[in-house]
Amino acid sequence: MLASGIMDEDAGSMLRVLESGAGAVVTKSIGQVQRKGHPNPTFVELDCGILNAMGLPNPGIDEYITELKELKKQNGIIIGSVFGSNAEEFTEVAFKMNAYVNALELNFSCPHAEGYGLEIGQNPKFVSEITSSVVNAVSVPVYVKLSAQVNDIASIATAAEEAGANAIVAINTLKAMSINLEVKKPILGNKTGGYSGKAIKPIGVKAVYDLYDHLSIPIIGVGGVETGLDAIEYILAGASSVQIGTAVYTRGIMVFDRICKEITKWMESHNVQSISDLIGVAH
Amino acid sequence: MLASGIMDEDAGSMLRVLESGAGAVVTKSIGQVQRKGHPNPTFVELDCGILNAMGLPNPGIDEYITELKELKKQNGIIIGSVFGSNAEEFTEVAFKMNAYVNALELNFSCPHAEGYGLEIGQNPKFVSEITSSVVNAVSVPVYVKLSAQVNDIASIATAAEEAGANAIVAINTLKAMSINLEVKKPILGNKTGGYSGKAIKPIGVKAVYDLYDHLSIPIIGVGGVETGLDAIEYILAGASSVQIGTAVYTRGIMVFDRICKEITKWMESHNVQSISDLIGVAH
Amino acid sequence: MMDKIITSKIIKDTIENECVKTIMFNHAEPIEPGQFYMIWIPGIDEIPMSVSVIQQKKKGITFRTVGKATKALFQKTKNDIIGIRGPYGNGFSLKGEKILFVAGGTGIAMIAPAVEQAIKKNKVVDVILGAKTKKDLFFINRLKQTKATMHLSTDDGSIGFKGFATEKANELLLTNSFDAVYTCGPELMMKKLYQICLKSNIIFEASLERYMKCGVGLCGQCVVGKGIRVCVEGPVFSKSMLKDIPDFGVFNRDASGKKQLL
Amino acid sequence: MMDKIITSKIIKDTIENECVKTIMFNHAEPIEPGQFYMIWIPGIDEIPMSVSVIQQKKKGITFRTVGKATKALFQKTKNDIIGIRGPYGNGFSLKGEKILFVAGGTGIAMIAPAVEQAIKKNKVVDVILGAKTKKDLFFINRLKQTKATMHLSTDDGSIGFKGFATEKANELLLTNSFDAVYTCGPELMMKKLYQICLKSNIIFEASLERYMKCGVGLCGQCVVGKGIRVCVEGPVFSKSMLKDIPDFGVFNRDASGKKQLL
Ligand SMILES: Cc1cc2nc3c(=O)[nH]c(=O)nc-3n(C[C@H](O)[C@H](O)[C@H](O)COP(=O)(O)OP(=O)(O)OC[C@H]3O[C@@H](n4cnc5c(N)ncnc54)[C@H](O)[C@@H]3O)c2cc1C
Ligand SMILES: Cc1cc2nc3c(=O)[nH]c(=O)nc-3n(C[C@H](O)[C@H](O)[C@H](O)COP(=O)(O)OP(=O)(O)OC[C@H]3O[C@@H](n4cnc5c(N)ncnc54)[C@H](O)[C@@H]3O)c2cc1C
Ligand SMILES: Cc1cc2nc3c(=O)[nH]c(=O)nc-3n(C[C@H](O)[C@H](O)[C@H](O)COP(=O)(O)O)c2cc1C
Ligand SMILES: Cc1cc2nc3c(=O)[nH]c(=O)nc-3n(C[C@H](O)[C@H](O)[C@H](O)COP(=O)(O)O)c2cc1C
Ligand code: FES
Ligand code: FES
Repeated sequence: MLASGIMDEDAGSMLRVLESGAGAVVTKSIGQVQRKGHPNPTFVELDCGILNAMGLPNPGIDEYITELKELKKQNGIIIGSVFGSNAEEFTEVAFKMNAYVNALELNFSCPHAEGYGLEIGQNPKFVSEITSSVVNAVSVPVYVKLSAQVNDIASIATAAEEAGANAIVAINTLKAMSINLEVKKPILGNKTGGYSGKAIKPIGVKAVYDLYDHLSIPIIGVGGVETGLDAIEYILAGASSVQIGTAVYTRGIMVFDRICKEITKWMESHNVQSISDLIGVAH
Repeated sequence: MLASGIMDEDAGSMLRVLESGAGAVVTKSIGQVQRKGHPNPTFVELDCGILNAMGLPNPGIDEYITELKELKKQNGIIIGSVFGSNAEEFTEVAFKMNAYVNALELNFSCPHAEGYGLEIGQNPKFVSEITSSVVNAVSVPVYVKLSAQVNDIASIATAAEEAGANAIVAINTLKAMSINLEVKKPILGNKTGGYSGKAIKPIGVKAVYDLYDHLSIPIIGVGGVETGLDAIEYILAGASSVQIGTAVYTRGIMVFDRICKEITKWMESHNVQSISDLIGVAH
Repeated sequence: MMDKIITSKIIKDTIENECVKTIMFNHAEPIEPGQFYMIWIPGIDEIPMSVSVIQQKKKGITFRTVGKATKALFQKTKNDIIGIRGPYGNGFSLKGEKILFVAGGTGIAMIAPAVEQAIKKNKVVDVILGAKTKKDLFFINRLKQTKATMHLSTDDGSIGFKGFATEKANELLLTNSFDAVYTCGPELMMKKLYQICLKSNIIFEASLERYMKCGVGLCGQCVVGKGIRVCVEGPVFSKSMLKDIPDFGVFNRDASGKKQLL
Repeated sequence: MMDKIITSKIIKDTIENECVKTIMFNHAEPIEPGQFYMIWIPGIDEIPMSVSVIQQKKKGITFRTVGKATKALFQKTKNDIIGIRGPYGNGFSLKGEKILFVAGGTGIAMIAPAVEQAIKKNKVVDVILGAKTKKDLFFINRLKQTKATMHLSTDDGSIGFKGFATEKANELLLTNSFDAVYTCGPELMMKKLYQICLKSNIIFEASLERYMKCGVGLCGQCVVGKGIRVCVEGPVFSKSMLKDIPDFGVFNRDASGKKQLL
């Protein structure tokens, strides 16, 4: 499954990703109105991952609908990612998306946009309020995407589950920074950004493992999945499926197909009939 | 400066580290009574760092005093790390250490010991209460060591500062897990552990950068410092000094001397007279 | 992964005309004409810039001041620090023996090293440098030093052919038998050329510009057509690729992802 | 960093005596006699184990059941999975031409491949295998196949020399001129041998055991003397190193770091 924010600004990109073997795509996080996002640099390569501070750029839901309409003509599972600063904003965007998507993902975890994402997603009360407002307004399943940089991810997820969320997506990028020594300044235009890729996998696996102990709804694992083996690790921890972001960069756009093949190969050599036989087995 | 938990179980080790070029050593975190720690495996090598779940093993403060007494005979800056589950425990251990150390470090951030460390360190109220209790009981400076896996590290640090802390140490390891695919179980004896090394540097730098904006007391940077350049990045972010843990593994015990030389070389080639000219320059 | 920003001192800066400057820096990594760097102007922005000068250990970029980033870059002089990552994207194939290059405006910057490389490969080369007016042109002397046949073209006729570069190109295409046309310039100009070249079997490649953020094919900012990333699969596209890019000459997207008509 | 746990199926398990077992697994990494692995018994523990069988692609460990981990390991048979990381630490130097090995108890496990290697290097080798009683001994047949001169020693005299291995060693040292003594066994036995060897210029190396956690020199659990890490600078220590280890034969530390007298 393609993670939010990667190659999902327009219908064409998402189609290409679906054709590259992704089972589903999550759209870029979309808000009520157009947002330019943060100034460049918005992308920094690090030793064990990448740093981004896109800043939730998006053309606004009304404009984005035209992309979704075009997508809708094709077959493919589309999950619409939504951000906002309060229940009203979330609900409006979610409601507008509802007709064009197979599920919605509420972004409670972007670490580098003031007033959005993580700033809301640290508070179980907000998460609960917004989730139930959206759940009441839409007909498709609602996923809630959480960060691992909170006091207690399990209690926030529980709040979301109780508010009617149909799945939890974990994790988003982690708050991080890279300073250039020659210039003696942070590189990112926004100074601080979100850390993803290989480096964050152990943190994501731990988050999923914890969530599995506390939830009865499915968990979608994200964070540093680069190979089929990484995906299986998440599944053993308790994920029902995984999303892939940074690996589109490290392994190319064919990563979806490659990971699927790697999973199949592993399952064959380990006599596993069905992925579902692996979910949560590490507990 | 040697980070807590690395080569600091006994006087001999700490002496060796001091002779290897460390400006100061932090002891292993010490509690009221003896603790065996978690079962092995307590150490797992990962792609971009390591995972540990030592579980705060220590012989108890009364026994550990004999090590500190032996250390005291030599010259060297010793910082005594303390853990506990409440103000009373912290204060008792801190008080007993006071005579033998140059400063105390309160561990509010160990992510893998139930009832200790991070479980307390997420709550500004506890941090404040414990810090002022210790500050009132001892004569040496008191440092507070925080985690980056909290809602808002700056507000916790501010609570510590207001309670009389003389410096903030950031960050500790991050909650993480590694699952073995053949065995289909978490590798660590304690299942979950703390993630350190190269991978966590961008997260530590970001934490220090944030703290520098909010505090007037010095910040000591920890997390993924492997080279002199890493140390300088932390210093530009706002650290007055850095601690080194995992790099003792990746670069050997001479890492302290090597990093000092790397810093000096960089300063020479960049015409920097004094490290203090670099502190916080990235802001 | 070789995409870390390398900070480098500017080793030389040359003013080409009122608004165009060339900046040279040390960069040993090989690069093809048509490929580009992401250039970090610390504290300001990071923008894509084609390579305009290719030497063994040194590389150069040439740019026109259009907004905040390029203005700030224009102020930079020797010993100032910029950040460089790349090279990114693909270059011109330089197939064919008799080649026509058509450069419009700032497109001259990236056509210049392509011309030099074609000459080095013993191709027969014609170059059209087009601009609004004489003082917008640059690299004329540099290209005169090559064996390429030069054609200048200005909208106002202040030097060379009076009219659009596409008209000049059409004229040359009618009177010569070129194997290939390589172009960089305003997209509508390139679209016109493309339409001319569609009629024959001639090789045609155009270098597209789109707003770029990551430069490495991850963020999806620069995509055209069905998920074609200008930063990875481009910026140079052949005739057959352009057929699958309905956006070509029609619209691009701003930083928010919103379509803007050209 | 080559310290990741490699999980491997047990390819062969051999019961050496009532409490001693050898387990073989695929592991291509070269290892010297004296070096050790950290062996993960999933769900139970991870413990240090010296290499006892060294082949090109396969390696083996031989252990006595003493507690939870070794008991669980004893239960494991062919096709069960264990985790392996290492090799760690150093090996015996095997300097000298006429060598005496003294193995006490489980120390036989790691002395065996050292004997084989010394023989391969054409050394003249004497080996003392010591134990409380006959049925505690193992690897006798394996070592008989080498050209080493074997001396068995049991406290109760149930086979070979009756008495401590140190007494047998002293006897041999008085009547022969060895260049070197290499030993592994109970620390007090090794301490005694060390004291005997201190009196002459003979090469002496002993393999120490300390509680281990990381195995890579990070956690400080296994240190002796002034920060000497048995897992990195050891487990084999020479006479001159042992001089700087006041702990030798006196105390070790439990998992909490607390000193325990031997
Ligand atoms: C592959 C590629 C190669 C290029 N090579 C050259 C070159 O060799 N010489 C040259 O002068 N120019 C080149 N450009 C264009 C150059 O990147 C823009 O002129 C520059 O980014 C303008 O920035 P600004 O802040 O000065 O202007 P702004 O006022 O910010 O914008 C002016 C125009 O530049 C575009 N622009 C701004 N930021 C970006 C960005 N990050 N990515 C793409 N477009 C952007 C805007 O969309 C707008 O149309 C190239 C562009 C691309 C995509
Ligand atoms: C470098 C080295 C090489 C060794 N090689 C061998 C060998 O080849 N064959 C063999 O039979 N034994 C060997 N041992 C000893 C072996 O590691 C212990 O017997 C084993 O760990 C006991 O574990 P247990 O759970 O069965 O016993 P427990 O009941 O847990 O403990 C029994 C004894 O084993 C020690 N022990 C337990 N865990 C560890 C640990 N993690 N590290 C070190 N000691 C521990 C305890 O201190 C105690 O003294 C070696 C030890 C070291 C340090
Ligand atoms: C360039 C980029 C943009 C992203 N944009 C979004 C976004 O808009 N919404 C969101 O929920 N997550 C966003 N993310 C986070 C990813 O969806 C994902 O949670 C994170 O990158 C971890 O997965 P990975 O390690 O596979 O990349 C973005 C990540 C990257 C790298
Ligand atoms: C093996 C090990 C043991 C540790 N024990 C402690 C401890 O007892 N108390 C503490 O405050 N931090 C402890 N830490 C955390 C380190 O002090 C440090 O904060 C962390 O490892 C990040 O720094 P690094 O990346 O340089 O290792 C331990 C870390 C490791 C790797
Ligand atoms: S600029 Fe990000 S995909 Fe091209
Ligand atoms: S076992 Fe950790 S230092 Fe030796």
